[in-house]
Amino acid sequence: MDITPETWNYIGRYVGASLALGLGGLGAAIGMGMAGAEANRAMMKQPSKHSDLLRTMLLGQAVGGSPSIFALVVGLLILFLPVNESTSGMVFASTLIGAGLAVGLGCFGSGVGCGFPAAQACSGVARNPKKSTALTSTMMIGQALAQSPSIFATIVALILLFLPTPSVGIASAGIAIAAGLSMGASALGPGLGSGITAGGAVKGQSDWPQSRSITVRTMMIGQAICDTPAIFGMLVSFIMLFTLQDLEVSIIGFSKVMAAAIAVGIGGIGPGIGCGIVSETSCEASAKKPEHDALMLRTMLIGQAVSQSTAIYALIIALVILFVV
Amino acid sequence: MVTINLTMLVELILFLIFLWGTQRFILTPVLNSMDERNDSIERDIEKAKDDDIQSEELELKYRHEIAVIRRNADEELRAVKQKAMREHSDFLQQERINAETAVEEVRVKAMAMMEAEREAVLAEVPELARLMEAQLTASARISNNGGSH
Amino acid sequence: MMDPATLLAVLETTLSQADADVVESAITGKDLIKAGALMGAGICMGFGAIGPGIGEGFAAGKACEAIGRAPEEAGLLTRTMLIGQAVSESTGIYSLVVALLMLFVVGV
Amino acid sequence: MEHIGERLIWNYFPFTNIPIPGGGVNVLTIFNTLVVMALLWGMMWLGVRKLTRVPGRAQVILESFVGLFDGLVTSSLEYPTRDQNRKFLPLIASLFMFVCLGNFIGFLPTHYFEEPTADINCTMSLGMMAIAIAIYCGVKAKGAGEFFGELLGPMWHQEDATGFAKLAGKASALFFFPLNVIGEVAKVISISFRLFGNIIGGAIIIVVVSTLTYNTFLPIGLDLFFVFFVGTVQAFVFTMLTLTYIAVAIK
Repeated sequence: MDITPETWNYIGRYVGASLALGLGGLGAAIGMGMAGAEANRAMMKQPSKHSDLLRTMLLGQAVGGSPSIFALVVGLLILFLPVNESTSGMVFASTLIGAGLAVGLGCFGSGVGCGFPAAQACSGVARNPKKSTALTSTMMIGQALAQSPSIFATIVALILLFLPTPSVGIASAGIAIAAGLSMGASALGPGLGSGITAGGAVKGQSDWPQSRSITVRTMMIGQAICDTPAIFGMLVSFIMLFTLQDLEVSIIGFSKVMAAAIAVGIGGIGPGIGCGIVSETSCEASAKKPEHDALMLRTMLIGQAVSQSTAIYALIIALVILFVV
Repeated sequence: MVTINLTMLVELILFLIFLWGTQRFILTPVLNSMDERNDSIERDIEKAKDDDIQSEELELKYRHEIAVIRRNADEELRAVKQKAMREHSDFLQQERINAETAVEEVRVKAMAMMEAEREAVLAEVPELARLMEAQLTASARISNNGGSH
Repeated sequence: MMDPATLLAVLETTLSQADADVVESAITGKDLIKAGALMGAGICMGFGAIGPGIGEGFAAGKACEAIGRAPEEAGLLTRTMLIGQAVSESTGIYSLVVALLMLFVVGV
Repeated sequence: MEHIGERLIWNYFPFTNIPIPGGGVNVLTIFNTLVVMALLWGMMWLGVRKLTRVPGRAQVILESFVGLFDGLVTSSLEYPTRDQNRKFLPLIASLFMFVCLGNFIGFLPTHYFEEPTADINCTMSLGMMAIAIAIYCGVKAKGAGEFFGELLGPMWHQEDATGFAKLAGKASALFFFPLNVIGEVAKVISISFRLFGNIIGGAIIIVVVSTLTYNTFLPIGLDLFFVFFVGTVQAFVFTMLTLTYIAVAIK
């Protein structure tokens, strides 16, 4: 088989764009579907509130759809980015694939995550239509914060597309894919977890609307901690992109970066979701009993910190693979 | 990036010095002052509670005295009022008796006058009857004469 | 399926197409072992971190719920939560240990 | 951006050729540690300068801070007397202050100020100190036998077991003991790398984003999120974890 640089370009464009748009769109679609299903269920129970419900659902889907828009923008860039002659070939193709992986996986998590608050807001509006404004604004804050992992992923994808990767032969192909994978996969869990947190906060607020400020504060702190695995993944991908000039130009260098990416990327999924589960229940509990909010916050922080320790082990393994071995 | 060297030991020593200094020069005086203030506030609260109890006792006493005074005053007032009422009612009684006597006199006088009038009218009645009878007889006689024609 | 010899040949072609003048030597079996150990460590830690992460999240979530119901038992519940998390973290620690073993014992 | 994550290392004593033992020192880390400590002492000195019955503004801030941590320590450790709880207050309060201001100091727009907490040496020394204090308190509260006996696993102390079951219980310590020891080491690693990873991650993101925009604008939003919000939260997490490890060890 004759593989020319031109072939590599096409492979990279098609694979990268399909990863970005396929995965990124999939997540947002699932999230929007959750919101729509909940809105339908609520409408069936209370048909008189259909206009409120429709507005809430559309707002939630519109705000929750922005990860898919990031994915669309990056996917179009991947498809139509002008070829840089100096990097054309396998390295160029793997930059495109890396960008696609980053933005696809990252936006998948945030897209699904944004569906949780939208769904809870729909059922909350059906129960208590008078408080729909406050509920909708909490939902939008939660969704905006749940999108921060996908924003990290978009930043890394844009860096991959517009900055030259270190030129170390086959290893730079590995570096590009690995940087994308570590960022994308590690943003998946935090995106989902932040979304679950926001869903819990919206549910708590719809049941106990008087403790809104405490619920929102707990939610924001919980989401900030949920983002920790994404920050680790971003750290590793930046290290790969900017500091690996002396990587071995062999299969060892390639597998080094890939192994580090798999460790920190896949390892970030579980802790992200776990942290989300912790802060979900703690948001609900602090909405229910706002007088014990300091205690709830403390317990939530300890629980989240301990459930993140596996993400930290993954970071350590990645750093050891990159710097020690 | 993740090189571990002598810095670790230096950091540990620096932090221990910081800890010692903070405890010795900052936290101990602050905690002492806070405790002192708390104790003095507690003492003040105790004192205030004592004062409160005392003032309550005094208030009770004053209230008792006021009650006694008020009761005396009430009694006096009632006595005065009763007396006044009694005088008042006596006076009213007297007046009523006087008025009734006067009314009786007037009534008796009026009755006597009425009796006299009736007597006078009754005395005039036979005279009138005789007059009317005479007139009637006369008129009957005239009609009989006229009727024979 | 490709046999290892073909795999090696394909990898070498890929390498030479990537940057012809940097590649000096062919891939040896030792290189492959080291690469496999590295990948193994990465996969081991990466996938091994999913389960404990979610599991500890469940434990802490239930503890938060319980503290929300009975705030006066917070100290006891926090300790129970930490012990439960420590136990469910052991699989994560196994992954860590196995990954470190692969990196420093197998792949040297 | 090749300098990402690198620290300035002095391998020799200044103006001499004498090498520093132990692989040199990260001079900026130590410099910034000193700066943070000096700043903290300065700020606290404003509070304790003239202690009055009716406090001024600085004294109010300091006292509310101390009172907050006093309540935190008391409700976590649950010692019966006030003085026993107060013994841990300086550690917890100064740990929080140091880590928090250490996370903030990278905000200053000169590259001589980098966060001391973005150096693994700093966080590792604090984490090791925290776990060492927790183990010391545990040994002091329970006695060395009971404390280290817990490391041998739940099946070591079986009073009613006989014969093979007892032997198996004792043999299980071969499995549990290394695991528990690794668990204790993992505590140090997780508590220190959590702080390190979050802070250096935020710092690198800010550097990369401001380089990508050619330093034309200061990423205020990113600074607010990564430096102040994440910095405060992570400092609190570090402190609370230290406190919780001590509380678990003494009970």
